[in-house]
Amino acid sequence: MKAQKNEQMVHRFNKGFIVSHWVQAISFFALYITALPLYTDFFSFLYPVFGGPEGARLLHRIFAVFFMLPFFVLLIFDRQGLVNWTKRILTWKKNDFSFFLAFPKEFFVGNDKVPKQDFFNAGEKLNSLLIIVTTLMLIGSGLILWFPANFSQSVVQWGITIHVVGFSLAMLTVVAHIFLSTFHPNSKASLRGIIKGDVPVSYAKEHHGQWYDELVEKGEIVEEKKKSKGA
Amino acid sequence: MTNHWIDIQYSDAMLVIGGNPAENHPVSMKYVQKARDRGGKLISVDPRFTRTSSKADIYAPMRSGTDIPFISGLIKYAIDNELYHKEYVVNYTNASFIVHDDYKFKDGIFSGYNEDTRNYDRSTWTFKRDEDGNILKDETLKDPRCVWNVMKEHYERYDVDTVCAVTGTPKEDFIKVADAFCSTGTPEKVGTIMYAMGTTQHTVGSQNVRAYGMLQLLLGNVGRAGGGVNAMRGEANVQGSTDMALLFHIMPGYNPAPTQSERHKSLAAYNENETPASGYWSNRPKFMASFFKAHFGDNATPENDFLYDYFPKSRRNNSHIALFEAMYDGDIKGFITWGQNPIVGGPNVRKEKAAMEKLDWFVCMDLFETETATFWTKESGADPSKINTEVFFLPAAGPYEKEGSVSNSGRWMQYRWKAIEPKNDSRSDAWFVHNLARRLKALYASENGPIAAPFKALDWSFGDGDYPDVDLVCREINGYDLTTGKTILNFTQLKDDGTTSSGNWIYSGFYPDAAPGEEKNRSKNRDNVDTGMNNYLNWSYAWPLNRRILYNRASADLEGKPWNSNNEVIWWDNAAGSWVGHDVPDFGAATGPTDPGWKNPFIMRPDGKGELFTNGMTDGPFPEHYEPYESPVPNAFSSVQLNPAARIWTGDYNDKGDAKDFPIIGTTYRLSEHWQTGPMTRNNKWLAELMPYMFVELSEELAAEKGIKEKDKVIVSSARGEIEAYAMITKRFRPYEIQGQKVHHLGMPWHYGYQGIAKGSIANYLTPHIGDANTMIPEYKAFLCNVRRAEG
Amino acid sequence: MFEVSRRQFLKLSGATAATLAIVELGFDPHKAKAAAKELKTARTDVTPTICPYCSVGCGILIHVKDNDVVYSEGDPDHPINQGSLCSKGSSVRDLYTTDRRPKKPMYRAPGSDRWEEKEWDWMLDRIAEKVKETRDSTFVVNEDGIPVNRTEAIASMGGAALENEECYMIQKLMRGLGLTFIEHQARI
Amino acid sequence: MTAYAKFVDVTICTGCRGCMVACKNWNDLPIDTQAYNGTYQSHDKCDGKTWNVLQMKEFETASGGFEWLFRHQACFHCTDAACEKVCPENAITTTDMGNVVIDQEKCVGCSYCVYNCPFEIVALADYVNEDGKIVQRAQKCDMCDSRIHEGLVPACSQTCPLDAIVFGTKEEMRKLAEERLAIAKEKFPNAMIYDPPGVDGTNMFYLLPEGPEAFDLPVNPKVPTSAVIWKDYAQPLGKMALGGTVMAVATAFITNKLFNKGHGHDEEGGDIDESTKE
Repeated sequence: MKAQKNEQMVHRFNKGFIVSHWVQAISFFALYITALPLYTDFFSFLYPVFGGPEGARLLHRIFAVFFMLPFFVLLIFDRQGLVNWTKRILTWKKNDFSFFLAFPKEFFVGNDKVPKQDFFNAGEKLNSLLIIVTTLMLIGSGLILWFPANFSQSVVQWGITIHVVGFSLAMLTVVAHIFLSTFHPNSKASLRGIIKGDVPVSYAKEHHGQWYDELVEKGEIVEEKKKSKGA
Repeated sequence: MTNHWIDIQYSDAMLVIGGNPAENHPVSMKYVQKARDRGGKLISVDPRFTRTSSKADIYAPMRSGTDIPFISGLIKYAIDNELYHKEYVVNYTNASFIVHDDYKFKDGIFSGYNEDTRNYDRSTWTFKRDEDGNILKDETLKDPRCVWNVMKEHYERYDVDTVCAVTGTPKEDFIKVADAFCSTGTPEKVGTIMYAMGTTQHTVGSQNVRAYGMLQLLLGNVGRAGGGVNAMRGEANVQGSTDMALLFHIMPGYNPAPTQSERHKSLAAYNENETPASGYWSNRPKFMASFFKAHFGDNATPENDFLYDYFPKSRRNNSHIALFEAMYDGDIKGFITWGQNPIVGGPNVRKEKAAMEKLDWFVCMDLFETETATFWTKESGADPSKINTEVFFLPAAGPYEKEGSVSNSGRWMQYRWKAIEPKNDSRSDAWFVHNLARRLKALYASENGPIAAPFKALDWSFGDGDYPDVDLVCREINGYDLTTGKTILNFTQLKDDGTTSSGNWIYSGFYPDAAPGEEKNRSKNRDNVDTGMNNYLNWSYAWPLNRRILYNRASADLEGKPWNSNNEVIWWDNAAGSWVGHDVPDFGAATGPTDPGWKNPFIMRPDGKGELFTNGMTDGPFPEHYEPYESPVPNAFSSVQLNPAARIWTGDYNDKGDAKDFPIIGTTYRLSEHWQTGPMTRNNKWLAELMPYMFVELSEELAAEKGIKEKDKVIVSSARGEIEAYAMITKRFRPYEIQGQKVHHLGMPWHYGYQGIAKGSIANYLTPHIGDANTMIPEYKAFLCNVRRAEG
Repeated sequence: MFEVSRRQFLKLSGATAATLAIVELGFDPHKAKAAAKELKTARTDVTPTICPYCSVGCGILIHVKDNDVVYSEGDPDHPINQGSLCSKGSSVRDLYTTDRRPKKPMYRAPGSDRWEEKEWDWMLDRIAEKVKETRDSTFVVNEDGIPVNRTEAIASMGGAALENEECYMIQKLMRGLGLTFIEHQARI
Repeated sequence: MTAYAKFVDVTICTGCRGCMVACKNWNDLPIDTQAYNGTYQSHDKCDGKTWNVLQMKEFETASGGFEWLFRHQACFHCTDAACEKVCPENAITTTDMGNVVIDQEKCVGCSYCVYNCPFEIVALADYVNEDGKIVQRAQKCDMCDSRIHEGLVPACSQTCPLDAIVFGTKEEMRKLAEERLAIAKEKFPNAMIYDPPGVDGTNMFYLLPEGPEAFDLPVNPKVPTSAVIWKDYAQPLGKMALGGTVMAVATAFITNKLFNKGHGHDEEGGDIDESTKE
């Protein structure tokens, strides 16, 4: 996404956060693809692509390592982003809850009456929470399945189930997340934020009103003159 | 075996003592279980709790080496409680015979003992006779000198308490065994005794067997379906190889091997001294003449005494232990083994190995490189450079890479066909012996003189092919009617005039009446239709004369009717005037109620009776308890500790251990998964996988005393040596209480050696060179030892 | 010479079972594939033998295909074992298939620490020579006026694993040579 | 379909282990010698190399008696087979005779069956695949599938000297088991038939001389709850939910195109960077 010429930009994400996001995103899909033939034998034709089941399992484990990296990347390179993110997604206010009432309409046809949102809107908060939970499920159960000898049989059995449940939930979240962040007309501008690290102030004002207000209050940006189309 | 494997199913009580069929004859348990399904009881008497014990209805522990007290206790129990089969005892045994006036027994010694030679003069172990030579009898069994009462007196000392104090058997277990087994002393019921090397490998081994025989006679269990005294033999053809006389003391068919003695100095002397006046052995001269006709062929004639003189005469004990003692002494220069591995299987291996190191040459024929084949290698602990023996290893063909017959424990002679050519460059033992004979014949062909003569006279007519013609060997064993050239019908046709031949008279009949080229080998019979009482008379051939149950006349009562209709074997058919039934009668088929021999079922005995009292043993007319050579306790029954007729070997390596240094009783045994000295099992990947390691089994109590923990390596030592093995701590071993004293025991398999896939210490480094007084079978089953944790 | 059969289901006859199986297979393509896996013993030469281990005398069938033993099993026709076998009996196939059997006759010279492979002819000649040499130098024709015709310098041991015919031949040759030290496993 | 079963009478087994050798012999299984464990038992449990293992248990009875018990352990061929349920490749199937077989050519070695077998029987082991490569594939007793489909009994059953392992229709075997139970009760008062209902019965079932605990057998084995949740709920629901989400997203995409002309930041946000599309 390119910013409009002369548009005022506001910093949203650090490099560490961005890298983490994409490492996780890419490895998630790599893991997905390498596990797909095992998840359902409709995709068994994929095995030869990975060099047989053994190849698929090896790749799955390699990608699993990348999948586990983001947390450490954040911890080392963007502790502030990590704290900011965690704090904000755990903070739920009235507007966050009313977001969901407005969301269905917003989702399908757009809705003007979405309440003012935080740095992360409630959908993103939910998305983040779901991703964290499912990631933990996948990593935890994945490690059990990787080293089953160290666990009792029933732990391994539940490991498989949790892996499957975690994956299913993660997949739903990811599909919605991708759609909303890339295809949905009302939010895809946010994509720039997770690529370049900044977003237009107008976007912030329109979609993350509370954050915008915070920024203005702190004097980090000059208040936008131009009236937004949406809000 | 008097009976056969399938017949066990008719038993009401199966006393397994000195044997472990579940482990060593597993398929026999099929018939034990069939008997149990019919209500029969399995009784396991064994020093340790075995896989057989696990299936037993009654298990009674018994200290190794105390079979005689145990069985004698049963004999006394049966007599005291009148559980014996009276009609059978009175009529079919020698219970009523009056014993010689000079027969005596006092404090462990029978009359006629010579302390210096450790031998008995058996002339008083006989019966009182009238002027005509007839044995005096009292069929009321009242005469105090009749066998019955002499026997009763002999066993008076074997009361339950004394017996249990000696055997270590809990009294209640002993009573359970006694009640269960002695319940077969009725016409309605029948019991069998199944034994093996746990019985025979003692200094009183033969008397152990005899005790079983006596008990079975008392209970009327011999000759009947589901009865008998049944030796479970350890090798596929140890029955046949014994029948074929691969033993120094016999000729094929159990004629005594001639010795350097006045008794045997000529054929006439031999026949005179070895032929009883009555009983089947009265035919001995016919068997001898026919044997020599087979051995020397046309060279043997009545005029030259069938070349009896050319037949080797032994001057000494040539048995296994004696053989190795002679080898150690340098008497033996050349040695040939045919699938035997004494460096694992012989007693006192350290000595036997030292003996082999003195050989000039050694030929070893085997399927695998055995410990014996490699006795000279570093792995064996030897220094090859110091051993000057020339060693020839001949790779032998496997059992289904050749053809021929084997005789199982039930005397069934069964044919093995050849399935495939011998592996690699191996050859059958028959091929080797045939070609060695031909080489030697060629070497001697041009020689004359007294040394060459006996060998040149040997007939060797097994075909001109590279491989011997097995069919010709079969015909020779069966024998020929030399007047017709056909094989002889059976041994009843043999003559002493040189017109018949038979290589082994007891087998005569398996290849009957066949003209040259006509095949009638009955060991190839494969008709598996039950001909009645599961005797399968048309399956294979059982010697003698295809009889499946020996002494089967005794299965019928005094009127010739079966004792019990569930248990019929043969019976007298008055109309036909002959014995008929489910088996070939082991009796004169036409011997009827009016014949004098009508009540004499034991046709091989001169008087036709089962011998409760005998002079056939070297060490006493009755079994008497003596402690094993090495024992931690004194003999409770007399002041004589060791069998007084047992031969004691002294000299190098023959140290005797005492209870101070070696307080624990050691014993050796076999496992289901291995076989004998192991070449054919420890080299077998599947069996090696099942039992990969040598171990020593011991009780939790002994382990605790010695600080031995599960899976520790331990060292077991005896006066002869020591070995290392894994400890196996188990509840299946428990200490004994013997005469108020706690006695520990341990046990180990003797299968292992340093060759093969599954390797381990050789147990026989521990065992002594001492044997049974009659058979010289070594006392493997009870010796003294100690055990400690191996360091590190 | 001999006929052998296979052990069928306990009560159901084999033919019925096979038919049943084939009929039902028709409905299940996966099963059809599995059944297409040919029975290992479908095209073997079968020879009956008797177990070489203990003395129960169980019948065994040896299955040979392409000059190799592909299976061994209890002989169902045999009245004693009726198709069954213990662990040892079940293992006889490996007596052939093992790679542990020596390849050639082997000779160890006095003082040597190794085997040398030799041909049978060489071995036979050498052994015959040793036997004759030892026999001739130790043979006793008469002792104490009794013809004894023996040598005590050669001993023969073993034979319980061999066939009756072999045992007979061995005792014949050994006694023919004058041996008295003739022993085997029955003694120990 | 007629269910066939292998009935194992543990009360009469003598522990000769003919079954173990016959199995390796028939199936050409590899050797797997284990370290010394202080007992006669050769292997701790069944695995992909050793399809049946004779368990040997020394056991002191409540009445102070002592027993040495032998249990032929092999695949139970559960009627409700957890391994079959969890196999993602449909490599595990129950045949028309009731035995559960694994097609190693379809198997991918994922181990799901290994972890979900209520009896810990299935295991991975070397397998030479179509390319001649050695790979790890799930293996276990297949009840000698090729034999029973030719009317022969399984190799272990044929070789059992005691007829402690008998093969026939499940119905016949149940009847035989009841008969044997009546006899066994005399020596073993706690004897019982072990044909666990939690897996809908098994086509290899036991007459046990003592309760299942004495043999370390699960008292009430079931298809693992986790497997039920996974296979019967999580996976179908997951697929449905995924389908629903995709449908919703697709719908939203269309509806937004049609009706959401006035919203969004297309203008401001510019084009989507193609490279970030996943």
